[in-house]
Amino acid sequence: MNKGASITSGKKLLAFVVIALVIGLAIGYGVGYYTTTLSISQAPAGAERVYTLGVTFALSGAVSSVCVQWTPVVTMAIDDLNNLTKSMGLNIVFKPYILDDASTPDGALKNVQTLYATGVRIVIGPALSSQVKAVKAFSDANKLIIIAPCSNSPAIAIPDYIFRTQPSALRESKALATYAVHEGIRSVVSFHINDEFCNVFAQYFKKYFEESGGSVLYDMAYQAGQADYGSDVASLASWVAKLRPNAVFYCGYDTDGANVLNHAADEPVLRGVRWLTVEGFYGASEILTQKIVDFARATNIIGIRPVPIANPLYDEFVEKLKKYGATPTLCSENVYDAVMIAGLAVLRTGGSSDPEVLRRALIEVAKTYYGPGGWGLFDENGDRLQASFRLWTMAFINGTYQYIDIGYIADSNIVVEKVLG
Amino acid sequence: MIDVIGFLINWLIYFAIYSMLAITLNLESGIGGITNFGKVAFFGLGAYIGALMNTYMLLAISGVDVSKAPPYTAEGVIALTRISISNPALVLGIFILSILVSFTVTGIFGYLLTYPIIRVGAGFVGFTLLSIGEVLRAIYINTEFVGGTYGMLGIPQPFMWINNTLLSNICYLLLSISILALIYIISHRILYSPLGRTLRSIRDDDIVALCLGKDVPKIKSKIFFLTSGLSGVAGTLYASYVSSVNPQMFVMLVTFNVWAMIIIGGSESPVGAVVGALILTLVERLLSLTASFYEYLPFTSDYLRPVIIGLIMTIVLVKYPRGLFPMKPPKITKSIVKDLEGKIS
Amino acid sequence: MEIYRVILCSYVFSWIYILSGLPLTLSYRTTKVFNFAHPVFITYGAYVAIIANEVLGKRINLVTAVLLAFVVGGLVSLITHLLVFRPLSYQRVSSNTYMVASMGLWFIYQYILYIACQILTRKYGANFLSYPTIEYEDVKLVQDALRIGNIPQYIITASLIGVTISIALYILFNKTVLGIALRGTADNVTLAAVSGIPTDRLINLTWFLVGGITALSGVIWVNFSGSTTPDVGLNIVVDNFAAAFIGGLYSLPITAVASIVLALIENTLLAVLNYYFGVQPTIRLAIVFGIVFAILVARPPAGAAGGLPYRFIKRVSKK
Amino acid sequence: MNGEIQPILNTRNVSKYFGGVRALEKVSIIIPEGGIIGLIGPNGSGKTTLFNIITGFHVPSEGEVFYKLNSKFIRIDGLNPHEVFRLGIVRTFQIPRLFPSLTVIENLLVTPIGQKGESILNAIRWRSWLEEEKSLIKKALSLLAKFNKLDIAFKYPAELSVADIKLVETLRGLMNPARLYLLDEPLAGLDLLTARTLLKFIKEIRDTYKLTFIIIEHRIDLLMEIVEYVYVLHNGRVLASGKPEEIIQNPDIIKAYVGE
Repeated sequence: MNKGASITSGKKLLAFVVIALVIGLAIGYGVGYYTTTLSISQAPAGAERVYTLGVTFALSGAVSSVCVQWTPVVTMAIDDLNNLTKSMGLNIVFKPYILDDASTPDGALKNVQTLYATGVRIVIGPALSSQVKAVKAFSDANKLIIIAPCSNSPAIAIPDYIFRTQPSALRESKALATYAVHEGIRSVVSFHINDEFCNVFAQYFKKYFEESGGSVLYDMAYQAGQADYGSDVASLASWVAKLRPNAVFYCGYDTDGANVLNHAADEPVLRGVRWLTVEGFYGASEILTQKIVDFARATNIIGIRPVPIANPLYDEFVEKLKKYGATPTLCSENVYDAVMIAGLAVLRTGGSSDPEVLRRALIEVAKTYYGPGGWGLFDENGDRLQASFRLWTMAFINGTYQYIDIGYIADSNIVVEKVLG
Repeated sequence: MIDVIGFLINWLIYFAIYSMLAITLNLESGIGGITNFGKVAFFGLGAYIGALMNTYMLLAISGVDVSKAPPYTAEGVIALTRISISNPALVLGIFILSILVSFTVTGIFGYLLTYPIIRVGAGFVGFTLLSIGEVLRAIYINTEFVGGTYGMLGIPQPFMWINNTLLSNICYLLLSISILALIYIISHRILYSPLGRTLRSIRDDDIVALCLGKDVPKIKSKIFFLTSGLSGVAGTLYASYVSSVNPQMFVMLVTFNVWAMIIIGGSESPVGAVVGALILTLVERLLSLTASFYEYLPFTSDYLRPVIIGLIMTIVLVKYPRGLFPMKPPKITKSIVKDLEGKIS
Repeated sequence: MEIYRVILCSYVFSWIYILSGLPLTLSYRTTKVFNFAHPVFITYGAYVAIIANEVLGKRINLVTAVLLAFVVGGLVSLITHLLVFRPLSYQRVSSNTYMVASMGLWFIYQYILYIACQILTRKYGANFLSYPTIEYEDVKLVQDALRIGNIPQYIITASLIGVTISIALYILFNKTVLGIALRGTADNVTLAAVSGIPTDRLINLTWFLVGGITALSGVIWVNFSGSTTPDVGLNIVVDNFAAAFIGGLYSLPITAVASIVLALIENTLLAVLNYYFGVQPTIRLAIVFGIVFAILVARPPAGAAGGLPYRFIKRVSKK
Repeated sequence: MNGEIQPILNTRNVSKYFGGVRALEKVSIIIPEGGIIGLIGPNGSGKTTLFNIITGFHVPSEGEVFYKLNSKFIRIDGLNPHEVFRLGIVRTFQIPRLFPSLTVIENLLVTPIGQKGESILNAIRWRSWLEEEKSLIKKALSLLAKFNKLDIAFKYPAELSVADIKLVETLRGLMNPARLYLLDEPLAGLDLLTARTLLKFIKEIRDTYKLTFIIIEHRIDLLMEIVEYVYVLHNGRVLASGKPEEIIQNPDIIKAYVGE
């Protein structure tokens, strides 16, 4: 061990670190300056003005498999916005600033702070309700507009600068409960991932289902972020065998959903009951396997999702998205709507960065906006008012396994258009 | 409209909170020899205690029916926002109280954990404490009172009543920095005192230290009380800053981040801990700030952020295995020796 | 109670935990490195199988997957050792430094995988961040030939790989000169070096084996689970660490037994608790870690380190 | 044993079993105050176990250990190691165990028990312990000066010679009012010259500070040069005891060492 040497090298290091930090800060300052001038200030006449929309998605970590499919949607929406401005002869160019928050609340907060520092005034994302809660205080304090595409927690239904293009879980749960009763289902066992999105669904489904005379015989949650859920499915099968419910209410995402359904397909008991679900794993490609689709047909699994029926915009959205190499998944139409509403609001204000002006513009734009996810109108809490839903299932049609819509629910009118064997 | 100031304030608050964790981790692990892989347990416990007191207590004292408007519902949050703006004295009072309570409770929690720490032996302390962190998280998830998976929200930032975001943030920053300074001074003084010497001897070889009359468990429990309590304070500060707590915030990754800070900065020295926290928190932010430079890459450019951080961690360690600022022997001993020179025959 | 599936899950998990847990203990024993980059070996093993499956047009043989995963996992591990752990070991750093360096490596490997997944997703269209189960063609052929098509394929895959590797490891360590040299190196590098064993090369070999064998658990995984994500290694490795610690970071047999016990606890015990006592399975992690905590405190492991000779309660000898 | 000499420590029928393995069986030894006592025996004969019992590492399965303190005998078996040390019993290890990240002077300074600066509250207030620290440093320096080793004060253990390490390890105990030293193979790995120097030094400090030494040693020839009395352990029992010259000629001992 050479003490003396390490001490002198320590001094050199100190110098090194200090210099590195100074350079780093200078870069940071420069970048801040550069990007803010680009996004906010008036550029010389004739030149393009770039308006940056911040995006923070969980591109790695627990829910990354869903969120990576949102980035093509963002690209597409930005392209659509830029085509629009071009056709209108405006010289505003929209640009996304995409950051990864690793599915953590902390990451989302840091990203939102960074985005705000670079001059971004509207942020799309974050994905999870827990992340939205973590950025709420920052958004409130700095009047930064957040448009969360997939958060459904009623705890954030507060009038503030947070808007959500995912309709409230309350109405959706109510619609599903109505559908269940309509189908003659009187008792269910509830099985869901223990995270906010699904807990909210399970809670409100139970509430409305029991109000309509049904009963939730057992409510079972499984922990998110496990390697495998086989034993949890086995427990579910035991409960179903014991309690003999009419149906299983299930809520999960793509990754855990594929796991759960794969295991469930092996359980004769679980093949013998109906399954009800929400949009959690809608569109997930890994679920479209022969095994799971067979299971889906055997149990006639029916899901609900917040897209109004007879919406040609949605079909157009799906078609266009194919060119971007993606298929619609959980909340992707909400992501599109979020970007579009944000962009249109910016255009309406003429590229303003005043939060109050933007907020008012956002509310106004949403009133007349109709996109793939339906009417954009926000309620007083900034949550999308949307009360019509599609019913979907999985089937083998025209030689491919696919998700298909079989009916819709609008204002408690239930219409089932297709009946699959 | 350049928001360098806002950027700096937010980064510095993070930096302050993480520095507190790094300094205390350095004190207990780098110097005290308690390989704490469960740092997040104490951080999280402090955050939850802070969250509970600053919401439930505030609501109850203000006459809101807590059972109808708990802090994980919109009603609770709206009530909390109203109170935190209208009643600064109460908010500040409860905040200070919550810091004290969180210090005490987290400290006692750490103190009690000394028993398993001594029992399992140095090599296994890390994993034992890591287990504790995960068990605590599972408890948060499964307890409705603390919000379960919903977490709690609406925890008032104690200076929210100042009708100016910048000013209230600066106040909070000053508060955090002064607590950080206090922790730094405590840590520095302990490190270069006879207690620090004893702690280093225990870390080097606890059996010999025991043979030399040091009541190792007692000393460890004392120091662990202090460091745990101070991590709890950092947790409370974090909860009030983010204004929400959620079980997902207190995952193992937090612990490992703090570990990376002290090892890169230079284990044993409080300067190293602060420098480590500075580098890692700043680099991360600067990288996210520059993510838009690399848009032309065929993948999301922000994926490079963790890769670069990982590279920095590995390269720094391969180059400087003792960290950037390793500890130097106490100057005070040398100066006393110099004073005595010539007087010793 | 549907005990059958629970037992099946426990069985497969036992093999997965053993295949990923034993190398962890081995690597700690050999080099005293708490390798936090260990999960990437599992993940890379799984992703090698996935990528090969996609490239080969969704027709992959178990043999191909095993060979590819073993080589890739082994190489990643070896390169890691040569570039990072070996330079560190020359400088005699503390185990904490290894740990932080391996965390840095974890970040690098994990996000390189994310980048690769994104590029591959664009090329092949499948969502690589959540990939469905892979069926192995050759196992299916064997199943058809032996008329055991009703046994889930993953049982066969897990048994085949698990039993083969266990036997191979047993023979290697107990019956061959190489294995005895490996063990000697693991237990005392200095002594082994003095005895004329080429320790450097043997440590390289150990790392290659560690990465390769761990990657095989990923090959079982993609056949078993309904979906594979880049987090798979991270989710599994927690139990590996638990098992390794129960084994005192030293004993391979105890690590193996602990792996099996953990698999049983996580699957069977939780199902029983849920069904008979109404305990929600959300406490899974608390149970696992609580048990590990209890074991560590009740029976402090001998081996790598022991507790302090200190008695909280005064004890004197019998008269 | 000479009747006039007062014992400082004695063990009475001490036995120790590990699981079913018998490490010590009914060992009774008497250590006279001020003596240098040798403890010899082949490997696995229980010498280190006996040290471990005396210093509180292990609780004996049977029997008692008595230690004279203020002319009264107290029982010390079952005490924790640090409590034993505080009674004045210092132990060294087979492989010298200085604290590697502490300088020599720090290694000495760490030893005194009950330092003011060891409590958290005092540690933060530097003034409260500065005076005490000064006097401790003075003491440490004068100890080093006595053996002409002032130059190593700020060296780290890794930079020291083996003899210096052993010296520092022994001096460490002198920072406290130590009375009884248990040395575990102090001569292992030393060349003849250094070994003799160390033995001379042991004798010297014994005379200066009125200490008692128990020494485990395999190099019997050297050991016999300074010890005044020897216990021979074999298979956990006291095989023989006596003056060095008697022991050397005892055929049983030669058999125990060489025979089996």
